[in-house]
Amino acid sequence: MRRWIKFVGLAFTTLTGLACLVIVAMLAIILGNIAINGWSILSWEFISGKPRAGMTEGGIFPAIFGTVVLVLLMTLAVIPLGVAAAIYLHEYARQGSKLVHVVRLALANLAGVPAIVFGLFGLGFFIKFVGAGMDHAFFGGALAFGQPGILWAALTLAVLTLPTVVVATEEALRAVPLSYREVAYAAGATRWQVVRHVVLPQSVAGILTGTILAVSRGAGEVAPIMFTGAAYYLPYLPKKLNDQFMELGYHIYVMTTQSPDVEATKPILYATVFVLLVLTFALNFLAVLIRSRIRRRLRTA
Amino acid sequence: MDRPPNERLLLKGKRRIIETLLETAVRSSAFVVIGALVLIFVFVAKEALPLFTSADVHKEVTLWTMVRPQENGEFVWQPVSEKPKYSILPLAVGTLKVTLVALLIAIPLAILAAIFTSEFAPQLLRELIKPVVELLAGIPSVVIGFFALMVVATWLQDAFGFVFRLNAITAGIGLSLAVIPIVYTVAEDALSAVPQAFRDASTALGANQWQTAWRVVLPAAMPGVFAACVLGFGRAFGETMIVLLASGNAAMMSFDPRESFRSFSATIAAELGEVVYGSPHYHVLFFIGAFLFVITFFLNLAGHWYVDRLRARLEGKLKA
Amino acid sequence: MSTILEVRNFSAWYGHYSALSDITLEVLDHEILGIIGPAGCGKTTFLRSLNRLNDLVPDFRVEGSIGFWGVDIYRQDVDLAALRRKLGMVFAVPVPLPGTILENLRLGSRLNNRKADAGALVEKTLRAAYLWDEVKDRLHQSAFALSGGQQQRLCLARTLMLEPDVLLLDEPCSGLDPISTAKIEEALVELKRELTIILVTNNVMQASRVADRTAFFLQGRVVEFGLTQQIFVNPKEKETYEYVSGRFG
Amino acid sequence: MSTSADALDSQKTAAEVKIRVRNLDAYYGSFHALKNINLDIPSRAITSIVGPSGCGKSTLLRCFNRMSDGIRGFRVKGEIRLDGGDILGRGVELTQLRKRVGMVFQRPNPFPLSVFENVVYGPRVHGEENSRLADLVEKSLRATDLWDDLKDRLGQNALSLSAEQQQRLCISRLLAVEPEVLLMDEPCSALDPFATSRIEVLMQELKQDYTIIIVTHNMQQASRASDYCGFMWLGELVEFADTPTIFTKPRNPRTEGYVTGRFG
Repeated sequence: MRRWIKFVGLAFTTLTGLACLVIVAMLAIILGNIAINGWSILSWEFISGKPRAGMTEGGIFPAIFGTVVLVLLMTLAVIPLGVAAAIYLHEYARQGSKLVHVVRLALANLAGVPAIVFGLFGLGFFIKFVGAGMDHAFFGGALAFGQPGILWAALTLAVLTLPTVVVATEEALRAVPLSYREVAYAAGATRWQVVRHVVLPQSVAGILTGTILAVSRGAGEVAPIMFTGAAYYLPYLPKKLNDQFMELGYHIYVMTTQSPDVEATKPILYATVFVLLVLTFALNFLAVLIRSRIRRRLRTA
Repeated sequence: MDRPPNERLLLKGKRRIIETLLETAVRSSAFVVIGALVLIFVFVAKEALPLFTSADVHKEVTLWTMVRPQENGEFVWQPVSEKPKYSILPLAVGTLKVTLVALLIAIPLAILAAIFTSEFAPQLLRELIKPVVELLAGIPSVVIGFFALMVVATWLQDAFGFVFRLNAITAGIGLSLAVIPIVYTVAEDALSAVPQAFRDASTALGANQWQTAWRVVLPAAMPGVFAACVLGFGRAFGETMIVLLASGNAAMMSFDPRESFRSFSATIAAELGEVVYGSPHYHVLFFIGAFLFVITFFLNLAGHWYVDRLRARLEGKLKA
Repeated sequence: MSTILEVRNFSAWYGHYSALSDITLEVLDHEILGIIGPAGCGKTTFLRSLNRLNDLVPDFRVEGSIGFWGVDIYRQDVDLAALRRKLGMVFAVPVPLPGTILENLRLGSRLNNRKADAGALVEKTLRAAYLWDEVKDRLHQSAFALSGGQQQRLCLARTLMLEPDVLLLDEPCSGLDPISTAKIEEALVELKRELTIILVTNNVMQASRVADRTAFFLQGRVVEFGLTQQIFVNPKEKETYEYVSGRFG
Repeated sequence: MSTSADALDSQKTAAEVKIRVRNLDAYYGSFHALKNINLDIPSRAITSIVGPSGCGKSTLLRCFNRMSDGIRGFRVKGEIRLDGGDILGRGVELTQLRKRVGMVFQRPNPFPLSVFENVVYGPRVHGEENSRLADLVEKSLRATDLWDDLKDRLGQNALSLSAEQQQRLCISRLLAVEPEVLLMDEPCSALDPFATSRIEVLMQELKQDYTIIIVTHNMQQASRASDYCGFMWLGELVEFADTPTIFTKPRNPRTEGYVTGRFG
């Protein structure tokens, strides 16, 4: 009996370990495959050049540029909003109140809305409603903002990443011990003073890391920008907020599905995927770097 | 020595303006969150509404014709043709087919891995596995789709000789990669939320680790694990890019996972770009979007409800 | 002596759980009031009701009134920040904030927007907390580098920086060694000249050593309240006798 | 001041020794939590261990069933013998050790399962046959005076019971695996005075059949409820003797200072 109990235990433990191994292997295979096939094609010309010959040759600079600008705009929009919402939820609101409950429910649901629905929303709300409204009010009906553009794409992505930013920020706020807040409140601090003098200095590292991670998730999303601003091919870089733009993820999708000659595009495609992965993971590394930097500063202080 | 009652010091005078301003700003940002969700539904539903109200649209398509067999008794999705056909059943079958395949792979893997991390793995390994899953979650879905299309499809075809290179199995494997992180994370949270006291009690009774995991921790965390499955389902159901790239995009009415298919989300992505603004086709696509929203909304509510239940159970507020 | 705090028919609940019921007592200016009772008897809840710190706890609700210099502190228009500066609090576990010793002390003066006499005040409060000699040369070191007993005295000093009228102490010596305990007790007896002290303690002997008057709490009620001498030597209630003689708790 | 191993070995003890501790040291990483502990725990008696928080009394208790084994950086040196058999060795089957040496925790920790499932958990884990389970449940619940209250609601979730009932259930759950030693880590700290005294009565009943070791911060509980008492201070066992001696004529001034409430 005792031997049987031991055997079943060992089998069960091994099974769970194997599951972990399979997941790790999946990740390794994907990253390995892309790195090996993508690295050999990578060159300065590829990174800095424009696509040529129906995108079977040339570089991807416009797509890189578009991605970076898109992510920056999105970050500018989402971080203040997300951090403020998290501070409200965690520091201001009375825990257990109806409003907090509803906001949390909304966040959880927002996080579960399919990316493609965000695309529809961006088209319906930002372009057809806000943009067209602006055109009507400021541009005398001429088409300016009532069409796909980088601003709308960035705002759509900002709504998509909002829940992740809030959750990441809240996690950082939660890491600040309750006793610190109690000390400050007991010393007669107002809510804002508690946030400003105690909570934020203690959690800024966590907030930065969390939000950058959240933003890197947004950087790779394609479905929301398909109808809100991304373009197949553009001979110029976006200069105004209502310009269309090329984007890496979308570029990958276009090349995979619309290429006249799949085999000819394949090496370029691999290299593009590689660049997109490097960009997303670079953001991750940046987050880790900032975190360790701030931690070190706090330790020496 | 007696200090006078100092009402003036104790009672609120004029509140500091900055304090009030900041509080208002912070509070309104919370309303933006609620507003965003409401606006999404309103603006997607608004564009779907003509399907129910507009006589022009009804000449071409109604809700009824979308689910009923067409003249020849078949179910066909062919919106761009001389006589557009809008049967959504092939899309429904395709979506369910790929979701099922993805969940069959993702749920066992993710839950077993979550058990391993929360119960058996030594600290060092645990800190290794979490970033791996985080990294997996960080891979853009278009990259997973690309990988499924370029690599997985070829491997599977070589190994099993599928007639259709792109099919529900290929797409399902790709999709499972997107589902694993969410199922894993939610399940792992639930397992870790089980108080150490339960594990201590079990260990002190002479149970070994797997008995503790299987008989105490897992039952205690069950609502959370169930929530993980529900949320995973929601994620698989709405995922776009992976399916768009690896499904073959043929709207066939077939339950065979080895055949090509097309899902709801991929249909929107593939067709909205070329559709005429305000046409019946345009409204139908928004209708599908609203449908996706509603389904995932309720799945999320359900998931959330189970997480609450888990909390109630662990706090002892739930009767057996 | 005059009454500084006047508690009338005060009850408190966490959700449906009744933590305090019908407490009535008054605190005199410049006394040390000891509050004793077994774990879960409501003594900490009572203390945290006096500076309304329990307002931070969701579902916390009160009835009755607490008058502070004649003003009911549960009135809607009370400025909580101002109230809490008048009633300073020290917690059971020492909670130094990350930062130097000086930064910890300045938390109070910063909140009061007062910088002028901060330096003099720092020395005064550190002396009052019996800590000056131990830290005067390392005010710029991290507060975490101090020992547990020193940290708790720093927390006491930090609270004194607010120049409060009342000092609320929540089992301030529960984790400390006998020497630190003795130092804190000595400090309290000195401080009594300048302010009023309410001392919640799980150590019955501590109350008998330092408190002028003592209240014995049991299951959310005041069982007995009177001069410390009388509570310990000649208690009126059977439960009081059983508790102070250590029959339970 | 702590008793040396040789002195203990040469000493003639009246009672039969259940657990023998020799030169025991324990570390959490670099923190020296237990310092050269020597101790004989008498069989079928209640031994209490008192001391201020952080003195190592819980750490010592957790050595007897090796509950701290899983903690990172935790190490022990020395010797603990249960009925003469070494329990710190590598080859010791922990599940069997813990079956013999059961533990009751500070906070009642029944599983979020039914009362019945809670009691039969241990026997099931040790491969007990299903046919015996119902008997075991009744026997164990009777031993803690829970049977009459709960016999009609064995299916109820254990977390909905009162704190005292939960703690009793935890003891029943333990008795169902038929242990020899009961370790109790401040078992009454979450209970009110009346429940506390009832649990103390229960302990007196149980000591007829079991060796009980109780860790408590409540001196009065130790003086009331235990036959032997050890006082710990900063990881050392300062003094160990029969309870009346510790409370009326302690040899060590630190013991005296603590039991009279000078600090703690």
